[in-house]
Amino acid sequence: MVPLSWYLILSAVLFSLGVFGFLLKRNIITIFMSIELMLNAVNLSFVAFANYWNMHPRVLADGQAIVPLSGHVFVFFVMVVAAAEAAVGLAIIISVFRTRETLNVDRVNLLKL
Amino acid sequence: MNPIHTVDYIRILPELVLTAFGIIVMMADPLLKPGASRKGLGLISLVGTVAAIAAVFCQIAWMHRDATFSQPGWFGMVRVDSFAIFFHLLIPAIAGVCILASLEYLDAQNIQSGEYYALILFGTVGMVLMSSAIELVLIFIALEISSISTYILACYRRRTASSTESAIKYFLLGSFATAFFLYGVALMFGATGSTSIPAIKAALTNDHPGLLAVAATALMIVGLGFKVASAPFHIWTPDVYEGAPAPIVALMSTGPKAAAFAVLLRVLFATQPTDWFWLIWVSAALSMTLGNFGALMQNNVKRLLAYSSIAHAGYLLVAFAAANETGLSAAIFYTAAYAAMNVGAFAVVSHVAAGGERYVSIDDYAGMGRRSPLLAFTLTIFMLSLIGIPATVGFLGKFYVFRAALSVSAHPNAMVGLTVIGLVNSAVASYYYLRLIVVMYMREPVSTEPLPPVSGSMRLALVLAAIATIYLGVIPHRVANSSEAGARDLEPIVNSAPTAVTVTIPAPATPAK
Amino acid sequence: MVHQILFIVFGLICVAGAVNLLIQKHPINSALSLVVVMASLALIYLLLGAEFVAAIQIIVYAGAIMVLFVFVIMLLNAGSEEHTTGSRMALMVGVPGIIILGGTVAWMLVRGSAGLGGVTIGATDFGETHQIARLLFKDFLLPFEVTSVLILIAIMGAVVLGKREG
Amino acid sequence: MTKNLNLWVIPLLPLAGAAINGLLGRRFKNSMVSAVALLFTALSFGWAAWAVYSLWPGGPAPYIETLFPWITAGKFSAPFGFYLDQLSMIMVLVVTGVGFLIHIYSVGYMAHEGGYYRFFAYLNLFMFFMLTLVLANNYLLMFVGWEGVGLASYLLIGFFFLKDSAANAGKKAFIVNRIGDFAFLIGMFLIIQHIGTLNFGGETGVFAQISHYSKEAGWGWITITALCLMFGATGKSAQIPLYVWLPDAMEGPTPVSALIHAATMVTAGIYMIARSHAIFNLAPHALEIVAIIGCLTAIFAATMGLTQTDIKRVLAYSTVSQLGYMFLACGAAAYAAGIFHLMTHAFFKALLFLGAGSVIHAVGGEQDMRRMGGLRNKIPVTFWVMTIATIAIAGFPPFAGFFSKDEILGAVFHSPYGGPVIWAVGVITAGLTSFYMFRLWFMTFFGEYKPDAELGDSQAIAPVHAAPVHAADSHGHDDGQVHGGVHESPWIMLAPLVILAALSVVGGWVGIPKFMGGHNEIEHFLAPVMESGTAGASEVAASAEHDRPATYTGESAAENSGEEWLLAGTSVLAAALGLFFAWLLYYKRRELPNRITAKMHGIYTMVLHKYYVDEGYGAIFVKPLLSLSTLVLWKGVDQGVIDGLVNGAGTASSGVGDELRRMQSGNIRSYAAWVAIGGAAVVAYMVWLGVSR
Amino acid sequence: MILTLVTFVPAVGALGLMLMPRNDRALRWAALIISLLTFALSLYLPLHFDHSSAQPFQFEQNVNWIGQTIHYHLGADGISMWLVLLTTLLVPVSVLVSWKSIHDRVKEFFVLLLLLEMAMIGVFLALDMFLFYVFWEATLIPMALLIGMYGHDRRIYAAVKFFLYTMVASVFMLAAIIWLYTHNPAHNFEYLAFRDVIAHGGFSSGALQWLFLGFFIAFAVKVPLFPLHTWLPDAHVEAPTAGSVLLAGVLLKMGTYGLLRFCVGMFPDQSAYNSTWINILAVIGIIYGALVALVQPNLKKLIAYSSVSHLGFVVLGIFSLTTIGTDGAVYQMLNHGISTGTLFMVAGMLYERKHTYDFREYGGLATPMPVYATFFLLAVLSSVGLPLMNGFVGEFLVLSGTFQSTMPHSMLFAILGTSGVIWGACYLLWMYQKVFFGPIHHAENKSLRDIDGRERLSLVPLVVLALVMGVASPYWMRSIEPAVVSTIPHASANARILPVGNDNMQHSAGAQAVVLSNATAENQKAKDSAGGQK
Repeated sequence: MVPLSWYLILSAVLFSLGVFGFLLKRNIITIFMSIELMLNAVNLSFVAFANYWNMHPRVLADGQAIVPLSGHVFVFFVMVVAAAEAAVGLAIIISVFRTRETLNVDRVNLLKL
Repeated sequence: MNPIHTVDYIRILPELVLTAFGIIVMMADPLLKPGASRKGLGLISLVGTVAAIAAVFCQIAWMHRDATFSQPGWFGMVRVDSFAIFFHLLIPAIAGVCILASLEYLDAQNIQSGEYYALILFGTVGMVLMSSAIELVLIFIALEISSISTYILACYRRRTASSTESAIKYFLLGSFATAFFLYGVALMFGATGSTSIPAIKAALTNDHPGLLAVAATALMIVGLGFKVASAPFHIWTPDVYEGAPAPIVALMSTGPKAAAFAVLLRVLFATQPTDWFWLIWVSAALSMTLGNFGALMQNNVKRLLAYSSIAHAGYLLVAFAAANETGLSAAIFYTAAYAAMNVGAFAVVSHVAAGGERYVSIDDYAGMGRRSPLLAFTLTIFMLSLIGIPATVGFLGKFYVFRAALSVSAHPNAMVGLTVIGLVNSAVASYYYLRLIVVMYMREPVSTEPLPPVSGSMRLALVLAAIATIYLGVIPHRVANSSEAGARDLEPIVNSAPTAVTVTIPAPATPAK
Repeated sequence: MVHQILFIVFGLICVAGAVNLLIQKHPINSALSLVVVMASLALIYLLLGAEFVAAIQIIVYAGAIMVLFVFVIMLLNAGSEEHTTGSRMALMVGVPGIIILGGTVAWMLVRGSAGLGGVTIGATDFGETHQIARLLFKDFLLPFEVTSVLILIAIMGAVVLGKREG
Repeated sequence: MTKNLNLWVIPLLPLAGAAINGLLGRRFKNSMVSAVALLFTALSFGWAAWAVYSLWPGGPAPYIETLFPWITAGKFSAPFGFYLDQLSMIMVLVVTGVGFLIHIYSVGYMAHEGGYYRFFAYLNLFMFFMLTLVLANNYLLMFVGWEGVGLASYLLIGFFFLKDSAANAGKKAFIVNRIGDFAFLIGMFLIIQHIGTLNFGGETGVFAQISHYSKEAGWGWITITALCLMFGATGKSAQIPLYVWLPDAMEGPTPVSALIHAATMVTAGIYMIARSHAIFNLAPHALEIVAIIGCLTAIFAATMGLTQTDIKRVLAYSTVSQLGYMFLACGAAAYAAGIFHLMTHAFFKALLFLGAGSVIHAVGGEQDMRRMGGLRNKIPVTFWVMTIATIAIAGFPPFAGFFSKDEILGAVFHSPYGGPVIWAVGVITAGLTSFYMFRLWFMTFFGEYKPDAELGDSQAIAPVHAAPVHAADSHGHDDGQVHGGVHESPWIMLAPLVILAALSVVGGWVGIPKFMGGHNEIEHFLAPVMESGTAGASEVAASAEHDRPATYTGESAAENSGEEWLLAGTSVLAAALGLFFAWLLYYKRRELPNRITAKMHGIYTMVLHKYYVDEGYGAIFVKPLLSLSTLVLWKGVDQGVIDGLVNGAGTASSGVGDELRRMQSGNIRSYAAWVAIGGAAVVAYMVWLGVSR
Repeated sequence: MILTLVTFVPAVGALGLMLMPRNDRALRWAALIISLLTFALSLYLPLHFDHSSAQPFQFEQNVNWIGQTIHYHLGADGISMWLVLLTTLLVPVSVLVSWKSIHDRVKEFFVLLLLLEMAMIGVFLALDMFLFYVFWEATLIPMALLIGMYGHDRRIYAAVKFFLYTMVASVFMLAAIIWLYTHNPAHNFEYLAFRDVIAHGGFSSGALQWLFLGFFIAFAVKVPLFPLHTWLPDAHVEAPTAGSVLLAGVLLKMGTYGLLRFCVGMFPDQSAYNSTWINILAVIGIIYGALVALVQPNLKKLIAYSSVSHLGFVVLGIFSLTTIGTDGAVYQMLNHGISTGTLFMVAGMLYERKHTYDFREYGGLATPMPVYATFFLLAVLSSVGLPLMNGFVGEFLVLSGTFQSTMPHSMLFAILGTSGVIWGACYLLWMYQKVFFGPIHHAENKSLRDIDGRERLSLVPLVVLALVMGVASPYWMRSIEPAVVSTIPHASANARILPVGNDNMQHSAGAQAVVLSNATAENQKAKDSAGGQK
């Protein structure tokens, strides 16, 4: 059995690495990947928390019991969204490539000031 | 047995209507031969928005009929209270005006695709849903719907580099922020074990909120702050607004913003205002200052308006900081106020910009008073309203905001300070808005080429926006009242509202059942 | 015990993959290392007893999304990224930002004052598909339906943006 | 009380004349204009005479008439009210009478000027204001006339406005007067504050109430008030330090100089002091100062008169000096004497000016006496009237000037505020007066006529602003008609001269003092006025160290007539001396003056340049003020500091804006960096907050 | 109701003009007729003003506007009534003045003019602070546009400067107003309610001080009070004639009106507390403005600075906090409106002929244009404050009021202020001489045409009024004084004057009775009490 905080810290680390990726990578696609990485990190904490709440069920003030599984459901929806974003995002990336002939994010800076 | 009742469908009626029309438009598009103008589809989608508004009225009627209507529906997913209703009315209206403004714009840019309108409608669905959703899952999805559709729309002039660039910037940074928001949601789920706002509210108000909750709130503020373009998360705004098609800017600077503010309200007031008071305070001050000063030297009208939208987000946050019922109603009213004037302004911009958005610098507005009195006059109205000259909605909006700010019991000095900052800012801001008026009326035109004639649809859009600006500025009772009602309805969720900023743990939430 | 070893192994693989994603110059390598991350995450999900999530993690993410990425990378045959110094900000401001951010969160979690304590969690019998299905198609019906709009938008968007001029 | 005299008609008639001429005059023929002007002046003279007659004798003077309120605010109220007592009787008769004569004279004199109607409109306007001044029943209304005459003189001095010198002189006159009025206003404020009203007469009037106060030993508010009023008077009556405007005022047409700057307006100050004697009597210090200023001005101006060669300027300085006499009289609390001299002076000085005008007219606009000479048989009438006037002003009995001047000197000698020293100065002045007057007389009428004499130092003579030598240039005579040599003026001009000459002879006889066997009617006539307000004062005075009543009256000196004879004799002697020297230098041995001037060149030039007073004022006040305003205030403070700050703020903020825009590097990664740091800040703050709880 | 009519007839007219075709002649006539109609309507006020009523305000109209809190509340007392009349008089005059001088974008011009009139009238009549602020800000735009669209070379700079100056300042007033509202138990913006709140609200003096300053700064800029005046010369020099006339004639009065009605009226104690430095500023303004005016090479700039000087008198009078001084101040507002308005009009006529304000271009004009010279002279005299002209009454009352005031150093201020009569004479006569006297240097000036019938028509009413107001001030005072007394409750206590019976009381009791409607009563009382002491 593993302490919850391990999972959380792992997710935090992954998240930070994702942010790093966003900041440091030059290739738009890679940047997009690091966003996906961040989402995955989030998913990890969702699942971990879901598991935790499953072990420590509690009742809210208004008498409702909490639903630990909604964490899993959330992950599901995150994946759906991620898929959609991927489709659109890549499409956008393609049209950027068409107009710019480059995928280097540092070269995509017409709009400034 | 069917656990879903009719009333549940009424609760999402506008969304249904919009989706239906969206699908109709989408289906109809291939039937038209390529290269033909899509005005017809535009009109259909316009009808769609009108129908949506009608649906909202039907909801209102229902609400008056039975009190349970404004209880959570769909197993605690949505809550159609007067707060939601307000945005239900506002957002389709915005969409309608934007569509009106787009009709001639698309032809000018010769973009022939019906999906444009479909996307606007679907995006509207997302925004409308955001305002009524009370479950973070649904909020997240609705948010993504509105965001993704706007990403695509921003990219719509995809032959031009600027448009695609703005799209990619918007998309990458948007998803970046979304990730933050999600992380916040995750931590919040960890802290409370639930993703339903009332539940979270209940959990947080009962037992002492732990660190996780606070951190979660922080991260959600980051995500939503990005969506409403409040400092320091505003930085994407000017670039994106500059590149995106003008009518879409009109939409995305008002619609998603309004929706995001709605979410922010719901989320923030699920937590302890004391936690984030100073956060919002600083953010408000920063937004106003950065926005206004950034705009001072702008020569590109779209960028200028972008900065101004940052500043206005700041004014709105002042009302948030007030964090009491007057504050809420002020904020709600301000979203409408800002929408009215800003949509109008961008409508004018999108007409003047003409094919390929060539004319977007201030100098292109020189002598507008002679070249096209109507445009000049309406734009003047919008500018005055943005300055906050009395008898325009802009003034009333600011007035309500600062009234709320000065009426809070706690942090009186901080709020007075914020008010002064805001007022001084609005004085500074008057300079660059005035610049536009000055150029239009006091300079001689540089380009003798006459402006394209203002089409009927554009006229309608302008007149509607102008009328809204003036009407709300002179006789705002109805809107003000409904915004107050909205604030009051938010109260059960925000039960700590009246005694807003007090460190004492407020009374337990009245169960929203 | 086994749990911990497995967690540590897969956790390390995750981190390694993520780091590799950063240090790889060619996007295709980054993509593959991301696949690695996802796969090992799926395994960690299993450790947490979330079979369904683990499954769709493999299917949707590693299967669908990453394929899409790779496909686009091939389509645009993006070469290895050249090193440009476009933004000093990213280093001067961003990196400290990340350190503060990650640091704070991590410190907070370690300090365990999240009200959750150092509880240990692991595989349970919950998170099976039918429970999720009940939840998904009853309580979360509306979001589920709404995602259809989302997908629709995504498809339309891809079509609109992807199709050639004309 | 008695029947209503409708005093308001007296000033209003000239106003009507002014209005008619001013509005319609341009369409009138000159004859019509003069008819209107003369008619209304005559009418007002008639009405005044009737009013005086109907109060005469021993009528219930003072007669008060209140029309309607003019200014009312809070507890203060000032009505349009008129006041007729013996004092104002004299004044009103002098003003209307002399004024009428001068109107007649002007008809001839101005006949060929442009703006004929304008001239008469202004002249009537002046009459209106002057009459308001003398008839007013409160200081405020008096101030109306006071400022009004200033305006009229401004307009009339600047009548030939195409000349810069004329315009400047007019402006100078008005502004200098304003400086006096400034003090006058302060005085009024003081009166309002302490007494609450500005009305003269009536049981609640100033004089009635002031009589409740007792004489001030020190520098109380009454003294201050008196000094303020006095300073106002120095402006109007051209006393030190504000006399500078009067000589320049000679830029105006000669009749104007006669009417305004000799006979009437300039005496307003004297009138005002006499009118306020109740206040002055309570302020010994003020009286002393008045006396000192008076005698200083008298001698000072007289010396300046010695060297002037412009005929009108000589008269101007003599006017200043004579006004000094009147001031002196007031200072000696011998108001009656002052008024007496005022009257006689009005006669002979008006005569002198008109005569000078006639001379100038005769020699075709020339004003420099060195270009005249030998005119006595060319223009005999003018010569004779001038002679009479000269004798009168020089103060030879039995001409008018003698009696009034003698009255003053006697009073000064006895007065606690005068004394032998000041008396002596007065006598010397008398000598000087007679000298420079006869100098004028000789230079003008004797010797041979030399119309184009070489004026060596005309430049040097030329005063700062107005250049009298060029004064004639645009003076309409030359343009008007071609002069066939020197010629006597038409009778319409001579008639007034003759009348005034007669008055200058007999005018003094109303004031023959006791010791000469007369009984000083004028003093008796004015006694009720002068005694009126001073009841309290005199008894205090009686109890004070000296037993003389505050107000000097001939009676007090009646007993020791020997002393009186002595005093009178001395002044006559002084006059005689003056005559002798004038005869010596300007008739007998004409080369002497140049030698003398060569000898004492320094003093001469200084006197010639009027002690450089104008230059001094210019250097001390005017220039520094202008440069201060331009450089420091306008360019410095206004444009430099204030606008600098304002615009600076503008540029600064726009600079800030520019810097802020640098954040928009346009690079996605740096944007993300901003978001990250912002997020980090937010999270850190919140966690810190959570921990600190 | 009548007030609403007076206020909004111009606005309706403006709408009408907007819809009219671009026929300049018709537009001019329409504007003239509308403004005259407004004037006729406004004449109703003095004719039906009830001098005996104890009500502070008359012709009131008070209805809810926005909810219960914000009312549409109009009302007139002696002060605002006359200021409104001044406005309604000056507008038709300025329409006449711009008859020929405006030939481009005529429609916009007159629309703006009428809108401006609406706003100005509203400012004087509003009794609800919110409404007041609305009108207050509403004056900005038309004026700025008038300057910027129809002005001269540096018009844009001037317009923007004018706008920003006022905008920045009035923002503080808004803050103060809102703050007061939030602390007003009645939860409305009623002026009188605010007065009560401040009187009995038990606010800390610190808070009151800030509020006072908030209002003060807004009004001080508008007045303009030294050192906030630098927008004025620019605005005046660049503005078209009509603009200058209204700017000097009415807009500046909005500032002094605000000082009187709101600063002094609502914060009596703070006003007394701050009177010293405010009076110092006022005196500086008087002298400074005059001195700077003295050296201006530009006709309009000179007049502009003279306004600074004249308005200094008004402020001095108001902050003497005495009845007399404030009466004088109010009267001086009207005077300045008329005399300076006239000056700007004549200046504009000159500009129409020669298109410059530079003195060097003029001189000796009295010969070619005598009638014009006469009008100009009258305007100058009325602004010099020559007795029997309106200017004198105002200045005299202001100064004597200040002289008697119990405010610290007031006597000194009065004396310094009185020196203004000298300066006034200096720069105005200097100006007159520069334009009209001396030889004609420029040949073309010989043939300048004298003013025509229209121009005379526009000048005559003002000049006549200047004379009448100089002679018959009580007619105005009888309605002004009660208003002043009710605005400054303990004004009479601030005066150091010894009360005595003026003998004209006995002589023309009839006239007096009419004159002092309710002031007489208190005078009488004061007198009796004083008599008792004697």
